[in-house]
Amino acid sequence: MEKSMERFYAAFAALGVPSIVPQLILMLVVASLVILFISVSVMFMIWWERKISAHIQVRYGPMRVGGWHGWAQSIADGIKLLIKEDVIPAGADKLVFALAPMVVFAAALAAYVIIPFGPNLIVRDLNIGVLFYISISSLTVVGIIMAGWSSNNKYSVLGALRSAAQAVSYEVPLVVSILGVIMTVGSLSMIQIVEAQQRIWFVIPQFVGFLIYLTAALAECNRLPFDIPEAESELVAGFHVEYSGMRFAIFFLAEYANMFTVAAIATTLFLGGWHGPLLPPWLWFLIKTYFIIFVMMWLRWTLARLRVDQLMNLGWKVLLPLAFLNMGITGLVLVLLG
Amino acid sequence: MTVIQVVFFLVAAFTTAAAFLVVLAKNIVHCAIALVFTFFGVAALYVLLDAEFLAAVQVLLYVGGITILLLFAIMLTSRISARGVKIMNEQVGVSAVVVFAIFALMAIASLKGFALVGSPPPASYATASLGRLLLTTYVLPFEAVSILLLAAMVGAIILARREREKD
Amino acid sequence: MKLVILVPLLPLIGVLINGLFGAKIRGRAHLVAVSASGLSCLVAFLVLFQAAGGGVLDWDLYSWLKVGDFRVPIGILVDPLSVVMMLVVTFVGFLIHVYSIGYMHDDRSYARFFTYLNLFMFSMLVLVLANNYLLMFLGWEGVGLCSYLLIGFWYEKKSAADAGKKAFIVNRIGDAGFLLGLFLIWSVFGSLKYSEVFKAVDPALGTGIYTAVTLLLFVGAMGKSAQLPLYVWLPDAMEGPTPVSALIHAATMVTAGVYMVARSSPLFDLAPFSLEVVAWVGGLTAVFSASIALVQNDIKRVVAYSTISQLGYMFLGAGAGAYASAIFHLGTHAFFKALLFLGAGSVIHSLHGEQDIRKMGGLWKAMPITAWTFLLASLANAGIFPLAGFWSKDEILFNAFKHGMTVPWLLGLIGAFLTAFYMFRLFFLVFTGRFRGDAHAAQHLHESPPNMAYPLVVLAFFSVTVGLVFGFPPDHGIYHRFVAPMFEAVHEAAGKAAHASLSSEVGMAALSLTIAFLGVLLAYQFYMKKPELPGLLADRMKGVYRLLLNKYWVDELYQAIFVNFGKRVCAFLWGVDSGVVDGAVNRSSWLTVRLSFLSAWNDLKIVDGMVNGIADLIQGGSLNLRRLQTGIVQNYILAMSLGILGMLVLYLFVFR
Amino acid sequence: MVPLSHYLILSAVLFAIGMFGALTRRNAIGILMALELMFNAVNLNFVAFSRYLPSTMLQGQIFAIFVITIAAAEAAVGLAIVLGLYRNFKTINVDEINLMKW
Repeated sequence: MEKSMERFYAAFAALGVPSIVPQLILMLVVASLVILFISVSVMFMIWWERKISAHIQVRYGPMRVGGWHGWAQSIADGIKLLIKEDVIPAGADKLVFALAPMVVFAAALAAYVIIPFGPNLIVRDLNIGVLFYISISSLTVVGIIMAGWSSNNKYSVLGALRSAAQAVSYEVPLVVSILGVIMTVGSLSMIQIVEAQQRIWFVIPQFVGFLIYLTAALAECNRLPFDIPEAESELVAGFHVEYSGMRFAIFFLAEYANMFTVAAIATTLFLGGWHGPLLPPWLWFLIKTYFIIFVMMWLRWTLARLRVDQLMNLGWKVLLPLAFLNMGITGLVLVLLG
Repeated sequence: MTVIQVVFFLVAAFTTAAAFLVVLAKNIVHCAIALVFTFFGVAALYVLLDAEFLAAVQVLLYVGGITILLLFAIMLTSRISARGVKIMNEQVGVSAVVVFAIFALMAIASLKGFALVGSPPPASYATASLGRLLLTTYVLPFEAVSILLLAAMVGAIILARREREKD
Repeated sequence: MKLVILVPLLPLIGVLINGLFGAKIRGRAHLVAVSASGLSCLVAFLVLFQAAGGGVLDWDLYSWLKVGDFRVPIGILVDPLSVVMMLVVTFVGFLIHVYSIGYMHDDRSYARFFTYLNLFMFSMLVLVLANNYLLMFLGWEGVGLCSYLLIGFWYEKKSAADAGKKAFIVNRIGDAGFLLGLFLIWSVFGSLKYSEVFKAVDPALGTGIYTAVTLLLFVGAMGKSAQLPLYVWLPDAMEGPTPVSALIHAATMVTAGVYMVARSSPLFDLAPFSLEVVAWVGGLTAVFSASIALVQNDIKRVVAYSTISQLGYMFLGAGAGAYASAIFHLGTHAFFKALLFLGAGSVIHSLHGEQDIRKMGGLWKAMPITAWTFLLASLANAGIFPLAGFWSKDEILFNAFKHGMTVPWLLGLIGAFLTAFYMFRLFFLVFTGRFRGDAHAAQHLHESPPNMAYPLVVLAFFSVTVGLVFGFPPDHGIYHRFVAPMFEAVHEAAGKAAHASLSSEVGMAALSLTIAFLGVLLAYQFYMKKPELPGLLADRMKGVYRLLLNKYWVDELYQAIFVNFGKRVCAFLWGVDSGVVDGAVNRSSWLTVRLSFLSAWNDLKIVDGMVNGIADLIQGGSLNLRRLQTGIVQNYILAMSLGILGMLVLYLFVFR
Repeated sequence: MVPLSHYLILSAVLFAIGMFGALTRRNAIGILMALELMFNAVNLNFVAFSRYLPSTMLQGQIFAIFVITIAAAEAAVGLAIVLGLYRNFKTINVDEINLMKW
């Protein structure tokens, strides 16, 4: 890996091109790889979700497109969305309306920088790893508010505000639940966190933290039972009610990309990342991540939606104190064990 | 011009432009969105200054916290129809002069005072030592700030909640 | 030896159980609390047997605070001094727990009472067993809190709640001193651990610093141990339940100050002035409060003033450098004063809350156990040979004399006389003669139930024997051989200065014994032989009597000192006003009338003209100036910015 | 490398823009945003100094953390006040809220 990089740079240096050019090329390549991965994986996840929901409800779900169990359904849907007319409502704030999906998608995309698919399969092992994810994920909320407000629609504003309140409330327990792991490892770097789990996955000592993280992560993704921001029966579709066509597709993409990120972070922090016997590391990582995604889908089709007040109560009065307790106990144990 | 310099000027131009938008945009929501970009620009500058931790904190707190709060307050206090209203008060002219004078003086001071400061010492990743400093040398301000936060929290709740009906 | 950790831990467990589930277990709360304190006492005895060999344990359990190079551990120190204190606290505490079962049995906050009591035990043990000043301070504040909670235990009674607050606030003054002392210790010695501080003690630093540290510490001790002038809270603290008065405000908490002084003896030894102050304050307090106790009519208050007086003795001892004797007196006093309080509680219990001794009398027949034990305790308190009080008090007086503190010694002797007198005044008024209460109360007189009576008997046994067994011969008894090596340095220095012969020691003992007997005899004369005598005397010396009855008006003094002073100043000014000024005014008025016609013209034309002119000017000016205050915040910010601009210009171009 | 004075001047620009906003915006929330700009400018200054002047290593970052914290507290209280203003005056234009005069 290192060698080939050096050769790559050397080739450009020989041509007398400033070093920024190969760097830019590399960035572009990596970014397109990530986007490619996101698109493929999201299509797969959407298909999967439809099949899972169908089977939970004792139906079959899409069966026709592509032959075997409708595997090409998502691709067909995607193409349909792409060729649809791009509608911007007359009363909308056009600039912000156009910017919102980009912001949301940018946030989703940026988080992939620190996902460690394997020992060397990481875009950049940042020093501030987890913190980077936490801070960048807060950008999603801004995008959602932008979308909701610029649509000039009551439902979308309400959805956006609910989403913001929810995200802000659940970000706190999310961060505090992660602290247990960070304190144990003593580093924020994703690679080091995974390496610290060689012997034991943190899901065992940090089980409470894991549960809190999973709950808060569901809320961060606006998924059931925390999908109040886009509750169909109350708000039609929440903040993206006015979006259609490609812009809607981007929101959709970002949502599922976020789901993947959240699951990947959970895998990294609690399920030992790429560690596992026999199979190659990246496969283990994907297996664990998709397992968590499966759990999230399973929950979606099993649980009922919470009311707004229940949501806030759960976040502030249950998860947060629990997370603090978890942090305190972890600290105590760490101090006592030296 | 090295790469770093190019990046610096790009980020600086971006940040400044966004900052101008914050102050001058007609629509207050646009201001808030421009503010987000300014915060990002400053975070990028922190990264250039090898303060990654601070950059993350900047994004987390300003973008994830303060901007959301601002947007909330905007949604609660302004009507979407309130467009085309004058956004500046009467003292624009005087203010512009005074502010420009202050800026000029600050620029002169920085150029005069710190033009000779050369390239910085090699950077070292410092999050751990930041934490250690906060809990040793700066533990008193640290505790004081935590009390301040508590007081601010209580104060904000009391200020923002409606007067209870007298029973 | 490490078993010692159980000693404070057991009461803490009791607190947790009773505190968390008190509402559930209600009437069975004593099972938890009494067994916790009993076991704790048992463990304390085990530790004693291990420590008797002279072993010292300095054990850091946990690093409590670690900020920069400021480090404080949670640690335990077991040495003779803390062992003695621990034993006194756990043993007396255990007996009082037992006693409380009967005394509090129909109170509705039964569990809460035992929770507080156990919490107190825990805090007191932390105070005693700590191996550094900060942890001691934690215990110190803990017992203060418990004292507050227990004085105000019946908080629905306003006087009780007020007394609690008074105790808390007066103690704050002392604690502020203590805390400043701790700061000073930290900044001078760089540590708060006893072992490190005392190792760093170096006479070369000059006596000034030691005097400052020790005086500040002593301010803390004055507050906690109710010495002049911070004693005012203790009499009021009698509003609490009687077992509390016995445990906290007689036997243990109030002696924390003495313990702290003894603990800091390496510091005090280097500050002769501070020792002098300690001795003087102790002696003065002893006489002062004993004199108040002469005439009080509330049975618990008499005992409370007696407590203050005895604490004064302890400080007198400590001030004379006889720390071991002071701690010895602390121990013996814990027994007989707890006994006195419990006896008083028994009497009050039997009389359904009556505390006025003028309405008692002749209780001997109705409650013999209480009476006998009370008699023994009174004898011990009065310092009659060979009971406990005699040995320890005598030692203190002897040491004071030996170290040349003549005046405090004389004060102590006077105090001894007064003590004997008021103790037996109390005893005769309560237990002999005929019953002076109403007939209804007379019918209900009864001896207290066994679980109240047994602690009395046990305490009485110890009040009689503890002095003779542990304190004989004076200064060389079992106790001294155990504890005194800790204070070796002092003893050697002092011993060289004034080595006293056995004969002088015996003579001194005889002197104080004679004085005590005189006091008893006088009380007998007054209250048995000629009961009309006290009234006559009170009439004859009305002033003194009222002075004492009203406790020297100290409470009122503290309250009104500024008011009275202000009033006097005002009266003086009024005199000046009416005499001098009015006279002058009247004389001059005639002249004035004549002159005023002249000046009227001047006034109207010239002065008014000027005044109006200025007024017009100001009005006009301010009408314009007020426009500056627009109410618009941004205008103000602009003004501020202009100021910043000005400052920038100044700093950049002018003050270069 | 980028010299220190570049950062300082950039920070001065941001500060001046923020100050201008605080002086001229009518909307109270706009003023708060301008204040945040000024805070950011100050922080940038701190961080730049802590990077370039070795003797102050990290002190600047520590201060920046404190400033960020205080800015958060300020925003919370400030916005609560804005909400209070809106409830009482039905406007948050500060030049219309001028009862505190004469």
